[in-house]
Amino acid sequence: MTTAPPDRSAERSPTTAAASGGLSTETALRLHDLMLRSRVLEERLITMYKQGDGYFWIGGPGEEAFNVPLGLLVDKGQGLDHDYLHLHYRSSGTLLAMGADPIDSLRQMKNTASDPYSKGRNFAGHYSVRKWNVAPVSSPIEVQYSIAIGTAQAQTKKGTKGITIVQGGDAGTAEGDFATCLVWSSRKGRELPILIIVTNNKFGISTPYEGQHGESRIADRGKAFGMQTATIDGNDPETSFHALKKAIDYVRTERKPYLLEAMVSRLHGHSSASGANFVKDEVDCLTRFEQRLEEKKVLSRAQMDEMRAKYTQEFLTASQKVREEPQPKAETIWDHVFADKNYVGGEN
Amino acid sequence: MTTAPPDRSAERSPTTAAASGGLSTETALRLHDLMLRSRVLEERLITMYKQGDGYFWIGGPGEEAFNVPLGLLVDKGQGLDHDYLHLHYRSSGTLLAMGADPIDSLRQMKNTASDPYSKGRNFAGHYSVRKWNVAPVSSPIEVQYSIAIGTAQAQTKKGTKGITIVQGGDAGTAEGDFATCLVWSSRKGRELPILIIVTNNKFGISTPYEGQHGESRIADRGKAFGMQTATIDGNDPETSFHALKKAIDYVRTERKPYLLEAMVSRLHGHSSASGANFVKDEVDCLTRFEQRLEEKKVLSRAQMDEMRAKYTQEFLTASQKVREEPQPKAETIWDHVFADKNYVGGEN
Amino acid sequence: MATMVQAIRMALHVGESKLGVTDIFGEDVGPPLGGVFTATQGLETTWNTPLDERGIVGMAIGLALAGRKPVAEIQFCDYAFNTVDLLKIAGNTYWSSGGDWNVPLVMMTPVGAGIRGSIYHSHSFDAQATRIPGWKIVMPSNPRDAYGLLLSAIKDPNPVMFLKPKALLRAKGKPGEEIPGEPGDDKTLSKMIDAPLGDRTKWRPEWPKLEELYIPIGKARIARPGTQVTVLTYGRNVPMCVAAAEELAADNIDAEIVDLRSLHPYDWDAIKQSVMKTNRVLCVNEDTEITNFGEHLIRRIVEELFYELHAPPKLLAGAHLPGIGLADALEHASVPQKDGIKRAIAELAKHEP
Amino acid sequence: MATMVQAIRMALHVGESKLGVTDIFGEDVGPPLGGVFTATQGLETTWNTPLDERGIVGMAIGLALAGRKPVAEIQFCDYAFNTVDLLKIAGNTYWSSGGDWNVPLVMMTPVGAGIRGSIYHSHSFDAQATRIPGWKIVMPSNPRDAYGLLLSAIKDPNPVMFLKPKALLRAKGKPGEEIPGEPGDDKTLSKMIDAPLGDRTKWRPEWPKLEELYIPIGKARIARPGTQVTVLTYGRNVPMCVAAAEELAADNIDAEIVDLRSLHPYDWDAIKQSVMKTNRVLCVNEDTEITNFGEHLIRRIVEELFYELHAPPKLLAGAHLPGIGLADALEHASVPQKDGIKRAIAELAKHEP
Ligand SMILES: Cc1ncc(C[n+]2csc(CCOP(=O)(O)OP(=O)(O)O)c2C)c(N)n1
Ligand SMILES: Cc1ncc(C[n+]2csc(CCOP(=O)(O)OP(=O)(O)O)c2C)c(N)n1
Ligand SMILES: [Mg+2]
Ligand SMILES: [Mg+2]
Repeated sequence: MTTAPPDRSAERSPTTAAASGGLSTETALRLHDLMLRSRVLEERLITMYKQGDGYFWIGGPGEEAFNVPLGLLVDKGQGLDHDYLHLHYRSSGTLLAMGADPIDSLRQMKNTASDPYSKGRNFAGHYSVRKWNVAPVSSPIEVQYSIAIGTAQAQTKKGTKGITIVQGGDAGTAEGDFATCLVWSSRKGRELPILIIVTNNKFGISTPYEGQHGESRIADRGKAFGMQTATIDGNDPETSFHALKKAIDYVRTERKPYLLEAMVSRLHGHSSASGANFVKDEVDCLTRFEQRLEEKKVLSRAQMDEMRAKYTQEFLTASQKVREEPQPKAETIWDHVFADKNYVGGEN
Repeated sequence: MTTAPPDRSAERSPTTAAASGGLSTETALRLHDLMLRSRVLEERLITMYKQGDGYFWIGGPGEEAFNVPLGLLVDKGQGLDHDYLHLHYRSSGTLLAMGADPIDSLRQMKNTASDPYSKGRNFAGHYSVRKWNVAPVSSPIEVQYSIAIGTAQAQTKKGTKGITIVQGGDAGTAEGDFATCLVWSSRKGRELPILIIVTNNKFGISTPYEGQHGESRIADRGKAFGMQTATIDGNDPETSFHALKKAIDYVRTERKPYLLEAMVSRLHGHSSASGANFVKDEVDCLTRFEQRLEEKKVLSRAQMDEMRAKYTQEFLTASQKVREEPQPKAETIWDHVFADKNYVGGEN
Repeated sequence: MATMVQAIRMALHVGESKLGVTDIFGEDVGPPLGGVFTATQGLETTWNTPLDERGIVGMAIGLALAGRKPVAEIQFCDYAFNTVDLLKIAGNTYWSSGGDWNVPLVMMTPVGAGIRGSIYHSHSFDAQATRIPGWKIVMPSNPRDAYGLLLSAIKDPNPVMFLKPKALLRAKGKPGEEIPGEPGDDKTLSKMIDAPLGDRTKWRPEWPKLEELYIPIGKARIARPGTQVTVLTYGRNVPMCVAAAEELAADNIDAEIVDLRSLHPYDWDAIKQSVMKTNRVLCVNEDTEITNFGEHLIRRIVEELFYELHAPPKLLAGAHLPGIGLADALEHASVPQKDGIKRAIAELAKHEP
Repeated sequence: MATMVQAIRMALHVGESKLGVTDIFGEDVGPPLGGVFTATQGLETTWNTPLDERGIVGMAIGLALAGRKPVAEIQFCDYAFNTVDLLKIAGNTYWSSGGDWNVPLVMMTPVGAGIRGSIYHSHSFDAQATRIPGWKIVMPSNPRDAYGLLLSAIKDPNPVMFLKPKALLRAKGKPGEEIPGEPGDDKTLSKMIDAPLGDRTKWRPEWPKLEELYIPIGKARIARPGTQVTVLTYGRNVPMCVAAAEELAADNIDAEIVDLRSLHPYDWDAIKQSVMKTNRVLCVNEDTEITNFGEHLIRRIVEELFYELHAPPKLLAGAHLPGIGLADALEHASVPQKDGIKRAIAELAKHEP
């Protein structure tokens, strides 16, 4: 299965009439397609887990309305002239929107040798794509916020238009690394071009947001540092698209930090450790968006059902393929302990 | 040399007329006496270092106008009903105001076996007084902010009137531990009775405040967490006294955090590592206060000179005594690795 | 018979109802979850912390200084490596203050591989822990020891680290390893103290009448007596080594399995006695093999018992790699497995000096 | 002859002027101070960071990922223990990403005792460092090695830790240990590259015409050849061991001092060769003695060279204590000193198998 990278011209200059709020029909369709695809991908991953085709699932169902626009708006590419992404383990929507092949997610789920993100070493959702500046997702919460300042600093020094984007959950903001990111990115006269995203699903595993936070809004923590901040409904793709566009444009142009908090849902609980079953009492961004598209007659229910069936079949087939792919060999544990070349420095 | 603990009744009910701004004459005299004493003590410690009677000096000359009032206002005692203090290495003013015997500071400087704070193990200014709830000062910057939440939590649970006070420098607020303190102490419905102090001398060793901070005021960082905050002139004993009283009363009564930033001076540089020489271009709180006392005719220059001479002589004599006291024996390194009793739990 | 996680829960119950434990806390430790491994379900003094390990350790130190008796959990030891400085402070405060402030806290954290936990749920912590002076460190290999070591940890006036072997948490004790007071029947116990699925807001556990049992810190246990090879191990590797030894018994190889239980202080007398008897030593643990605690044991053994040794002492430990990979073959190749242990014991037994 | 700190400064100058070093940073690393030990005075790419070690290590990783070549300093290794998780990430990123992202950074930090640094300026970091797979670790014992190892560290595409033995930073090289290109005369060099006291805003260093010199990572150096006892050591203990050996030569005891220089990877061939020759081994380092890197060396030696040994191998290391006390007697009793080293060598040499 190879998927052509999404055509991105539409999103950059929305020419057609607004089909769903302020989005062009093309953009709305593109968003829907990718949201649906990532939802179905996550469902396939969960099924694989439940059927014993993987040891652990964690992922992003419920964050698609935010993560897909993010993937579309990123300046994708390799090196300082493009955007760096320091994501968390719920970012499949972003990756698919950037053009990742979904079968590779299945490979990581099944920990095959062909898993391009970690060679069967890491859990599902732990992406790493150097050619697109997607830094390795690492399980420890929040460390990406301390690391992201480094790619942003590199971009400042070189004076590129590239920016750095870092993303993580709400509970994780209690770690000192979140504060590190705020402190280092806002130093007066030394501001960093970094978009700091918090995807707030109001939970850290089992622990509710309430009772753990003195801030009414996490985004408020940026204010003392003189940062632009916003808290948005991340369940709305339109809102997300525009808010992200605004924030990214600001960071790209002003070369200063922006703290964006997106309220999102956690539709299958924290991970397979908590069962991974669908949670009914949260807003489902996809359902809501599909309703709107139907109302606005952009897509019919039947069309959407058909798309879903198609993707479901596509990923089922892919998972069957992946099941046949070889597992990594024991002796491969010794591969990649030390690099012999400076790949990130341009050697090959 | 034994020094009676200072009489504290005066400060609690300022009855006499304001001698220096809003302070009673008694309080003003008490503050001056202690500020002078701690200044002369620090000068003695520096001299000891320069004469080879110690390996390293760090201390608080320039913070007396703030630290002395703090020591006077603390509810001193042992256990949850009293205040816990988590100080830094510039706190001799606070300790003297609480009634510490200055000779003990000389002992720690000279790392004698008689050093009651660390038995010749730790640097000067690293106080530890369990009977007064003064937690051990530890060299690593900012960790006291992560530890202080624990004594505050214990006080909340027991429902005492005791509060926790934590203090550190400006540069150290960049460590995640400062954020930890803000996060944990402000959780809605679970606020902690903690006075969070930042003594801002606008330096971290050689690194100026400017260029390292996005916040205009460090105290602003409390605002997002719904905290009461203030930034004050910590070089003014009157301002400090009232601001501390207000903050302590608030925390004691409301059982909620308060973030207080005090602008202070660093009169002998960072430590002996930077020479420990007097720095002329900073405000000297003692000089300023003495001028005011002279103007208000509370004390004459001659009286103050005499006091200074007396303390200078007293500490010189003390240092000569300390020089004769034995050094710790090699085999004592094995003492106090493990406790055999739960001293903090009340065993004896 | 109780599982190890039930044993821990019961010990914590005894701790908070009889031994003065005041705060049991960590990420997801309080209701509704009661811990990612259910170790803290149904207890009275549990609470959920912010997601901040530094805060958790700092909170524990502060509570301890204030004379309370905290039991803090780090959800996985893999996430304790940003707190090493604070752990060092917990371990040095009594010493640094010249005996002024002791720090009576318990920190517990799941360790080790065996559940396909991939890079960040497979770490060991024994080597790191033994590098932090001022701590006592224990690690049970069965429910009864877990119970008795945890009670001793709670009673101790010093910081004690209680390492929970993840892969054994759901394992039951063997006959003779009962916890005094636990009901004989597993189902009964489960009904009494395991939280139900679904809504738990009204559920309360019914605790069995438990007796106190103290496994002394610093005392090893002979998990299997033997005469030919001494195996020094702990935690998850204990049952593995015992199984290996049982299988080797068929080949007339008779290994003694010493379950250290305490890593610091460790039971040098027991080690010495066993080595003097067998003259051959194998150390088995899961941590990475460079600067590994088993290397300390071997160093001390060669320094003090060199001429007792009839074969070069051997270490079987985790591969010196940046992580443990997810796929079966990767995890297997990264930490000791029964077959490798058998081979190592057999080689030692057969070694001709 | 240059001191070690001058050697480091010159290596960093070569790094930023010829080898692509883009950022040299840490607390007080930039102007006006140029580092608490003056190691970064007068350089072009230095800057002062916030007081936040986690930020420093994170920044270094991020810069490295972005293809830059950072040299990050942790002011004292005593303050690196809150970053162990991030150091582990620097070490595991290449492996975890299946070879996607290498992390070419250098971290440097002063280590060890010897300056009456008390509890928090006396720590060693070698044991901790060798427990973090994916890093290369070097530690020089003289200015020339410092220069050559730092250049190799800068060239390496992996994270490299450069441990600076604090007590040797002001020590000069011995004849034969010149840095290629340094002026023969100390005063000339000092005038050229040491920042003046007082106002430095207008000062610029005048760098000597330095040649590149690469001491390969993984290669030991025989600091003193000998035949009777092998001493495996590094950093501050090297000159101490050499001095001990020289004094013992008078008693006809002939020790070989092996300066490992690289702790990971270490030079097993050199170790083996020396041990095969002398049949007696002493490991000397300052870190605390439980779960110590010297114990790894001893473990490997007994596993592979047991029958070559004519005496029990010995470790001389730091006392297993929560800290190093300030008073002379306390510091002396806590880490190896020349006399103790002499005694240990002599005992080994005289040991009758
Ligand atoms: C440093 C660290 N501590 C603990 C964990 C275990 N853990 C995994 S996810 C999680 C909750 C994260 O909550 P949040 O940051 O809100 O992100 P979410 O999963 O809700 O998107 C925890 C505690 C971890 N992975 N890393
Ligand atoms: C964790 C840690 N990092 C670095 C140091 C070294 N150090 C000692 S004091 C200091 C500067 C502290 O500045 P600030 O917090 O403003 O306090 P001040 O000394 O100015 O009162 C530094 C970097 C340390 N002691 N601890
Ligand atoms: Mg969340
Ligand atoms: Mg300061």
